[in-house]
Amino acid sequence: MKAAVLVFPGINRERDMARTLKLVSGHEPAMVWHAETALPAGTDLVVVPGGFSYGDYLRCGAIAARAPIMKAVHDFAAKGGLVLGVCNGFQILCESGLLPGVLMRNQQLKFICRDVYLRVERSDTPFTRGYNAGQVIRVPVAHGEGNYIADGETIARLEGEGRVLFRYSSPDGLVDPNWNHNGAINGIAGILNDGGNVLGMMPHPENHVEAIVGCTDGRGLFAGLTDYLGQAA
Amino acid sequence: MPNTVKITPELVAEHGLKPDEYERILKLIGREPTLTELGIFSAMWNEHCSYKSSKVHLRGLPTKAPWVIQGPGENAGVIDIGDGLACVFKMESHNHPSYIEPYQGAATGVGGILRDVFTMGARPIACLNALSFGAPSHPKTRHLVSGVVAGIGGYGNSFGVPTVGGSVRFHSRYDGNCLVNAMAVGIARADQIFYAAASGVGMPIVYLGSKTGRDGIHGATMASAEFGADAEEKRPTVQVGDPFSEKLLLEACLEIMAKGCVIAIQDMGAAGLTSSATEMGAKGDLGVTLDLDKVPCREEGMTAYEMMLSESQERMLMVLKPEKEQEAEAIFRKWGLDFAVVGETTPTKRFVVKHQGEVMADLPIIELGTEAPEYKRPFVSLAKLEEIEADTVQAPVDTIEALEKLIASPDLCSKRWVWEQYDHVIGGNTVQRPGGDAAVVRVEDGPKGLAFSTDVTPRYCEADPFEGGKQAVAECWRNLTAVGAKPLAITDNLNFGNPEKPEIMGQFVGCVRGIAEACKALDFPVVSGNVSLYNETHGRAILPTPSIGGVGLLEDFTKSATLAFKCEGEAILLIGE
Amino acid sequence: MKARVTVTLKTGVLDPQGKAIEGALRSLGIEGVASVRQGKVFDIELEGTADRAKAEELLKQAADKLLANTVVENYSVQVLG
Amino acid sequence: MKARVTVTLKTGVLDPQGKAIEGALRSLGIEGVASVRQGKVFDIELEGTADRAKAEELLKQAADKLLANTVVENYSVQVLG
Ligand SMILES: Nc1ncnc2c1ncn2[C@@H]1O[C@H](COP(=O)(O)OP(=O)(O)O)[C@@H](O)[C@H]1O
Repeated sequence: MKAAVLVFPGINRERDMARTLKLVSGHEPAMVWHAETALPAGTDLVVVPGGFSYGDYLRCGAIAARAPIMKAVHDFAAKGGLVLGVCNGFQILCESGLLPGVLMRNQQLKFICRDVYLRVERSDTPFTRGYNAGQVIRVPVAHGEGNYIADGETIARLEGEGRVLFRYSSPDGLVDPNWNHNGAINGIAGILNDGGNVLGMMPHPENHVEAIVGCTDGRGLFAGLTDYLGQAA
Repeated sequence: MPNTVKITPELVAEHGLKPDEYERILKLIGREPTLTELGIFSAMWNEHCSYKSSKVHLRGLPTKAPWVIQGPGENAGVIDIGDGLACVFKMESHNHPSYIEPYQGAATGVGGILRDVFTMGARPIACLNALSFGAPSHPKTRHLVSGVVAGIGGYGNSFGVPTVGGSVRFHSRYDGNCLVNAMAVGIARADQIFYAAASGVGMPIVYLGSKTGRDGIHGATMASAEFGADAEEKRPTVQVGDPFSEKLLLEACLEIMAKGCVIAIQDMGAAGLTSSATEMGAKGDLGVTLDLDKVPCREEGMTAYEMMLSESQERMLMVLKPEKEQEAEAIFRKWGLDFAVVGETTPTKRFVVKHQGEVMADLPIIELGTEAPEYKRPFVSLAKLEEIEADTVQAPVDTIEALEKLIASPDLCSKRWVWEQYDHVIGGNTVQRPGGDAAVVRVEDGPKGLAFSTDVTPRYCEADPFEGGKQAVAECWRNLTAVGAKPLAITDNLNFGNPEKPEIMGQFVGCVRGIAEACKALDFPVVSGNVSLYNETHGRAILPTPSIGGVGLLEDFTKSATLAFKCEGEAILLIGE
Repeated sequence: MKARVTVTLKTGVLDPQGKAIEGALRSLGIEGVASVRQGKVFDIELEGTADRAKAEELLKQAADKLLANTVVENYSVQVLG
Repeated sequence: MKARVTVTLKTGVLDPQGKAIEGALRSLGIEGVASVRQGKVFDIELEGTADRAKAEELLKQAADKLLANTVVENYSVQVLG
């Protein structure tokens, strides 16, 4: 796996992400500065990590989405390259047009950091092949603006095409408002683009890869990606 | 503001200086000060910067142990945790600003303490806080709680440090004066700690970070003045925090430190340029000349007086190795931060401030600190409350009801509402999250871990200051040992009322002596701290609240113990008396 | 030259902040508020140029490229002179 | 009745958002922007009452009590009818 982790000013989970990629795949990712105009040669996975790029000023992810490196990410995605955006990364991908919709303030208007349960909707994607469809995983969220919305038509398409990969649920997989901690439509926690190669998600699987500091439910995502890219190579 | 303003007794009083303190200034410099100089004295000689009421007593605290690398007196304390690593930590109050503007007050409090830690070359790995609010039923409490908690989260979450623990209490004695004590902890290489003392003559003094505005002018003086009824009208300029800039400042500072560019560095906290520049000079036994025309300003027409007293956040002062100046500048520009050479070190031991071709201040730099007034304020110990024999007290309610009442009480109920607003997992090293006895954070890739806890029980301190001080330290020690850590050192944040009242001074002295006694007995030195006095409204003081922030070490973080019962049928042991 | 760009949410887009403010106003005893929608204003100082048309053009560009997310937001531009 | 409350930062109060936006506009190649200050608007729908003065009174109350943080912000109220 040759992963590239993008670094924007104000991003702060890039170290967490890099450590996890290294831990699970065995390969050190490249850290790519926002002002660069090209990705390192041979990159097979671009990761947009979490944090507060540009302080989340204006709108979350808005300023980062317009950074020079994002043009290269668009080109990479257009050719089918895999892109993973987590938390602020998800917001950046939406703002840049790589994913539809918007992440609004959490329903209760507060930043929330807690473990949540996610139902994995499909296992036949490069991102979720490390899980079983319907499996419930526990991972932390830490965000103030993760309330996913899009217009009715977009939601219908996402649902119809099976592009919702993760949904907030109860520990036994029930999708219900009580377990939807931020008010996202249909409990959406993570979505794919129409090409199936760009994933954006609010929760932090990279923070749940070691039993001793939480749990290992986030590992499947990175293990699946490593496996997929290993086979492709 | 011209340099020719006549210094009247009213002006002196407005600067919070007593007539005899002003006499001291006249004697020291042999002439009437300029307005800028008066401002500089007011900033340096107020309680907040000079510790004039508390210093004599703080000397009684034990500050040494073989593992202490740096005790009180620098931006933060430093202890050795082995493997070539050091733990850097400190706690500081932002009480008055938080009462006036809870979100920004708390946010800038967190920002300030984080700067104290990374100024020393450490990457912050955890934040904690100790919060005291008025009665839950008081009309202002809800607003203060939600603002302060959101502010702490807003700053720490964006900056990217996990907030892993703390405490929240409610009592009517904090109705008009909440307490916001923030603690930050960082990790550095033990042989790469950075200090404030400048060295070498003719070295460039560099200004870094955000631009200077008219924020919090008189803020440092405000932090030492008792609140009157008009506090809400006289709203001073509030400092606004910018965690984004601070995050950039962190990365830029650590980068130039790693490149070996830095001789000395000092955070611009309260009394901004004034205290940072004089401290760097005085500690290095050197003079400093500042050219204010070079200071990056956010607003037009700022006077020397305003620049010297501004409390704008996210700023630092540094002495650079001259040959590394360009390299350092390039790094700062890369991070989009201001960088300006604003002065140099001199052999004269004078603090000279120039603006638009005029000398606005010319003061003896060492004496500015050492000649600050120091008071041995009179203190009395209030008669101790009579001891009550336990058997003579009738249970007012039955046990179950009492238990329910206790669990539901604001002080003892779950604080999840608070700590869920703090990102406590960022970094991927939080081994024990909020909710236990102490937080545990893995050190880099392990196997070591650090444990943190903040503690104090103000009603004990009021009932018996000496015993209360001891108890706060002991409780902190117990919380650290309960997770399996060896307690190493503490930082303290001493919050009290008006020290000019002998009974308040008595509380202060008693608590400090108690803390000292416990720390000595436990070999648990104090390596940093902060004093916040004049926490009073309408003449009514807060409960004496000496917050203790403790740090302990686990040789193997995977062996830390948690408080949850693990399975059915296990024996429960009670240890201790 | 001074200008103001006002950015508001499109009709039909859910506004959690507005909703929460509605509720908060009610609980503060302020009666008669049927609905609240929150938006943003940007007060922009432009350098030189007294050419209003050009200024407006510039501001529209700024709004399209950055200030508004036109997926969910509308904007309006006002040159105040 | 429709109304708008506009909340802006007081002069001299640091506006980190405005500063970041300035930088972003510049790096997007939008030239000529000297400064940006960000504020908020609240578009408020009032029930019944055609009494403008009363409406204004109500909105001022709402701004003082909730919409603006008068320590650092100013506000203005506009009844649009
Ligand atoms: N302000 C706070 N910030 C973070 N964590 C907090 C805060 N207040 C309380 N906590 C956490 O909640 C838990 C219980 O706190 P507290 O009621 O003070 O218990 P204790 O008396 O055992 O210290 C602790 O783990 C503490 O870290």
